[in-house]
Amino acid sequence: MPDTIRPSRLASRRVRPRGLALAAAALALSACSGEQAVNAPASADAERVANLWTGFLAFSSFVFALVIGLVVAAMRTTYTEPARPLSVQRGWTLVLAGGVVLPLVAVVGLVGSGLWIGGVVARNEPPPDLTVEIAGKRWWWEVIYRGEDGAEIARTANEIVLPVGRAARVLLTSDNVIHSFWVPTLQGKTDMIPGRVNESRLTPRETGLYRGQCAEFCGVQHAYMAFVVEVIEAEAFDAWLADQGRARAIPDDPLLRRGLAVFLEADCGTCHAIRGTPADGGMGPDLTHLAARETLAAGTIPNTKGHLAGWIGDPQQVKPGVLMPATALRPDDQEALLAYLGSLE
Amino acid sequence: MRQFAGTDVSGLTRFAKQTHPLYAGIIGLIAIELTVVAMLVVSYSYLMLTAPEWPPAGLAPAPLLWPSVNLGLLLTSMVTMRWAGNRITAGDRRGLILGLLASVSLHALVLVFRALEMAAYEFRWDDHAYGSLMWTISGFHFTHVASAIVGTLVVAILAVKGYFTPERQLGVVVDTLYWNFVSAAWIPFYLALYWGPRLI
Amino acid sequence: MDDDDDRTRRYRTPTGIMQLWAGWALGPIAWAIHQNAAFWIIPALCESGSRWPLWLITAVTLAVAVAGGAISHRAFRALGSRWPGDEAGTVPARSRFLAAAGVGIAGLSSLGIVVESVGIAVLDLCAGVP
Amino acid sequence: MEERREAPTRERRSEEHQEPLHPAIEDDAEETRRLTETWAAPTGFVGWFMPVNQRIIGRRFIVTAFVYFVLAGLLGIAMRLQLAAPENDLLAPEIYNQFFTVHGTAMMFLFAIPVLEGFALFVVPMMIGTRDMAFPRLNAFGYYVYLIGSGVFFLMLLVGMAPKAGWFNYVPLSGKLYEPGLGVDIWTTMITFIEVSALTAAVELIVTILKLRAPGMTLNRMPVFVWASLVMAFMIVFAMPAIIVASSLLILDRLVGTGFFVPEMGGDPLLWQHLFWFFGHPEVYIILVPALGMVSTIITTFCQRALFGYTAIVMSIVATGFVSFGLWVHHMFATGLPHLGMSFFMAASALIAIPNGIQVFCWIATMWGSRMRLATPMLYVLGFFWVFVMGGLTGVMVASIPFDLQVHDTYFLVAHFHYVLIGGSVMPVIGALYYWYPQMTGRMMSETAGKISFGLVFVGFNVTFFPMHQLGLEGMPRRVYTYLEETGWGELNLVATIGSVVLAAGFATTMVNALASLRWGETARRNPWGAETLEWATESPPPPYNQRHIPVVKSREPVWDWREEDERPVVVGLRSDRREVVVTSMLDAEPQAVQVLPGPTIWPFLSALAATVGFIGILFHPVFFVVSFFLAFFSFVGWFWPRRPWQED
Repeated sequence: MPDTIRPSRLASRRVRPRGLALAAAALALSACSGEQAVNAPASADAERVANLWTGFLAFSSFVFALVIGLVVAAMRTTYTEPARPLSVQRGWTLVLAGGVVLPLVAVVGLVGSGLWIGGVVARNEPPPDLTVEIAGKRWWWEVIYRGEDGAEIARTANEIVLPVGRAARVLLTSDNVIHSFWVPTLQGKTDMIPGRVNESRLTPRETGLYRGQCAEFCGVQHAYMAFVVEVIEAEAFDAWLADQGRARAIPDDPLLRRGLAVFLEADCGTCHAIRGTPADGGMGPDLTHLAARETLAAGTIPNTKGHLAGWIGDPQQVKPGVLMPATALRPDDQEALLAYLGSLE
Repeated sequence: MRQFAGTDVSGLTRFAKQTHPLYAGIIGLIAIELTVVAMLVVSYSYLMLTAPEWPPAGLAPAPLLWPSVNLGLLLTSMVTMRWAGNRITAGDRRGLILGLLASVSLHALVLVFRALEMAAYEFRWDDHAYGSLMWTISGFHFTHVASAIVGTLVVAILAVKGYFTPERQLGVVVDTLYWNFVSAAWIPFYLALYWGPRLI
Repeated sequence: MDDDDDRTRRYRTPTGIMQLWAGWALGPIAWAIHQNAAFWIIPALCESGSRWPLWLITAVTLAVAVAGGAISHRAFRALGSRWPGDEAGTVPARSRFLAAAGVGIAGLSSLGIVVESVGIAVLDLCAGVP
Repeated sequence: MEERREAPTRERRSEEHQEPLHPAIEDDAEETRRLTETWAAPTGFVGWFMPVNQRIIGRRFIVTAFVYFVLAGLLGIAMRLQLAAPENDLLAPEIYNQFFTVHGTAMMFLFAIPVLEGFALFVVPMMIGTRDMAFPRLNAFGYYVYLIGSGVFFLMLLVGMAPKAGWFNYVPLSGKLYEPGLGVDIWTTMITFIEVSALTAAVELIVTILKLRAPGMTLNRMPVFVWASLVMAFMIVFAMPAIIVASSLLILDRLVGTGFFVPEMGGDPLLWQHLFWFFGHPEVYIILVPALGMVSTIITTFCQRALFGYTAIVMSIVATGFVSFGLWVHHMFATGLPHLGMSFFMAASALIAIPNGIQVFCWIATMWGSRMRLATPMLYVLGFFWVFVMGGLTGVMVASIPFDLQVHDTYFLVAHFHYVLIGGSVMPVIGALYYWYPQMTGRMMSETAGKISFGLVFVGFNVTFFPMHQLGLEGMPRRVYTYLEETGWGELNLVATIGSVVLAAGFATTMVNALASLRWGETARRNPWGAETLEWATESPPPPYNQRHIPVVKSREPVWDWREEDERPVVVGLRSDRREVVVTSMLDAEPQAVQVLPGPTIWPFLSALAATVGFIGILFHPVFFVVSFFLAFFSFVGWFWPRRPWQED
């Protein structure tokens, strides 16, 4: 199964009470078609486009074969027979049929299907059950869940958890360069442009893990600016969202306490926030529920203790050009920090 | 292969005016510059129409007086240029020189007024997009007026040296063509920059 | 009809020549106006909720494009409706050529306006308006 | 029936204009010598900066452009090697981003436009039977500006300071904040240089084509390649100013802190995209249209037939030119514009299929049942059919808004536009190189090497770019320097990389062939391909004045006329002691006047230097704007100062 994100990671991670095991199993079954592929749709919108592609492919194959066949037929006298030009009448029939009627059929089909499907997709229906604001950062994704009144419910990064079968309104912004939000299995792309708020709609109809990636060149680490959309059952989602809104208490366990102290002493809190602690930086991802995430560094490496240690120690090694500075720690400090970060479920 | 005379051109003029390729070439140059003018006006209108407030809060639309005076001067200079052309066609070298210098003076006056006006702007180009546009478009036109002046001065020097004759006046003809473009280019800018914010 | 006769002589005059270019110029200009005007006014129309200005633009520009084609076509008819070759006569041949190409260009432009306006009928006026 | 005139078999025409036996003209050797002297280009080191003859300038454009083709191609190979395996670290991201920025910029601005301009400058004046461009000095100026602009731009790569925001330079990524070095500054100024060069060439081509055609070459007798060059030139005139304005606004944003594209200051990043693509889409057709003209030329010659549907083909070319200005928003479908508004551009983009369909089927009708000569130029044209049709079909697909939102900025798009640009433009250009090489050098290129080259290019191209369609559908975005192994994109990328090496070998074969044939190529006979247009109505290579006499034309295929009639009418009455050409009327090419062209001079080169001082200088200090203004002014005065003595006229 070549097209999945890190299958080893899925197998090794702890099962959380959110139907994720089911998702992983479903993923394993569908993995051969790939989870970042246009023609493995997991939403009605994406399926419409996948069908559009099938139609395009069939029609284009026909036209291509026709034109190449005609060129070959035109050449048949080159080797064997005497020159035998088309009569003027037949020539014009050919030009009109192939050069006007055939393209016209294509135009009608293309514009018709484009208006129909494009119209359905752009109408943004059904009305949304939930609003997620996603901000493109360099080079990661900030994800903010908002209530009906627009107030923030929870803030996370690089992982978008959605309830299956419900429509999520996605508000796309950027305060730096232009990014483009794209989950091929769920929806076409929409740009995130400084100074405006663009809107997209995700209505997944199957649980599972879907990979998305930035589709607009956004600088040195455009390549590793990915994210995961995790679609789970609606009840599990509500629980998850409530959990995500929760802040952190200062831990009692001495090791964890020390970890937090290391975190603050190393100035991690200048860029990262852990709600409930003095760390309230906004430059980097919010880490309040770091340990519950699949991946680190915007979908680049699996969220394991070893990878996390490597990432903190030398981010440039993992993701050259990343804005996070390297942090050298004594082994015991590092152990404490990793333990603390590992506790941020 | 046998060759025979299909057409004899020895009698054709070597002093073509409107039919000369250079005349068409200057029209081509004007077409390019007109597209630039159009793009600047489009950029201005685009930002004006998408902005919540134009000009930005606290600013009044730029005063109309000097730009309007300049418009009058620029349009008048087109008339004096035309008069200069007519004079040389009539063989009046002195008239040509006079007409050229009159036109140059009018444009020079425009430069002075523009400079005073821009100095009085109460915003800089790096304050906001409105300021950027005002300065850039004004500077663009300013440079063009300056180029038209120096170019026409060279034509005037040639006229003093007696280069131009009723027959040999292509230089005057194409210089007038470009002159007219530079002068008339102020019209779209004037309308966009000074009337746009008032009408929107 | 390879030489100048009464029917082709007018296509040496400025008026006649302008008629030959009518399809070349009016068709694309009308199309450009349709596309741009309709594109840029949509946000304003979304606010007012009315789409008749779009239909007005379509009707006017389509009329201009078709008129351009019709003028070219009339010239083509006046020149004998023959498909242009590169026969010897200078003015008739180039006039037929310009007129025929003008009909084609104006035809494509008109088709462009028509195909574009299908969306006006079926799409949501406000979809995607920021 | 009139349509018979376009019947594929060429009939001998009844020419009522055929004068009864004019006295033959015998060429006076002394007169020919004087003509050679008048039109000769200066030699020596300083002389290199002085010639203004159209064939010399055209050849320089072509040679320089191919140098950049090779260099930018090598960057492409480097990128393919980096992508051959997942998580590869051959190229660091900073380097990779510079490479793809320079690859795209160089292929578009430094190769494609100049090479097509170069062919147009080289071929068009000869094709229309005149002796030079209308403004020879401007022509030379255009070349120096191009040479300096492209050279400085490419040097930036060697010192590791090349821009890395992509050839499209979207703001804010290309703003000072995110791209602080000199890279983007140099990009904007040097792009303006190359645009100026393109614009000068365009104005010259327009004026030359409209005013200097051989007597009798009415608009409907112009060779299709001349029509294509004319349309290209008009498109340049109306498209390039948009990018000049855009890049000027960008450089102001970067240098003096204006706010055209800064949302906090009331600007808008989308303004850049509108301006850029208003230029950028016509740009693609600027590259495509003259190549389609080359295809028409090659098909006519190698099938030995008049083109079927000349009027329809010209109409299609012109319509393509117009429509290309109404497509720019289809590059911006994902930016959140009103959906209804975007649907207009979907419709317009789909309609481009009609004029292109007409052309393709006119060519098929021309080729139908002919005894085609399968020499290398024709092979490249046959390859063009395969590649261009496929690129056109995917092009129509991406016109569809919902489909485009999925494949936009993915490898599907990379595949699509390489199919269109390499298939639609580069393959005809290589064919044209083989075709016109005898007129450039007096020798033929090796046919054997040509056929090998075609085989490698055709196979290599399809192996490289066909898999990219699938990669795009599997979700691989563009402009990524690497990808994770789990994405599963590794195998197809490896295939593409292998293909790119084959493709490069194919192009290299042609380049080596062109160089080797300079020395060892077979000497060209007069009109070696048996073509019908006027550039072949003289020796190979032509003398400095192109044709001993400017011919008088009576049909679309004058050379074939003369072959049948064994005599030809020519223009007499041009002086041989100065550079005189006939000016004819726009529509009917009736002689109107005689233009006296200026001779060789160094002033255009000095003007180009003055412009360079200004444009590079303002990156460091604004005073250079004024300095350069006056330097350029003085060089222009030197350039245009009338020849002495004036009485000579």
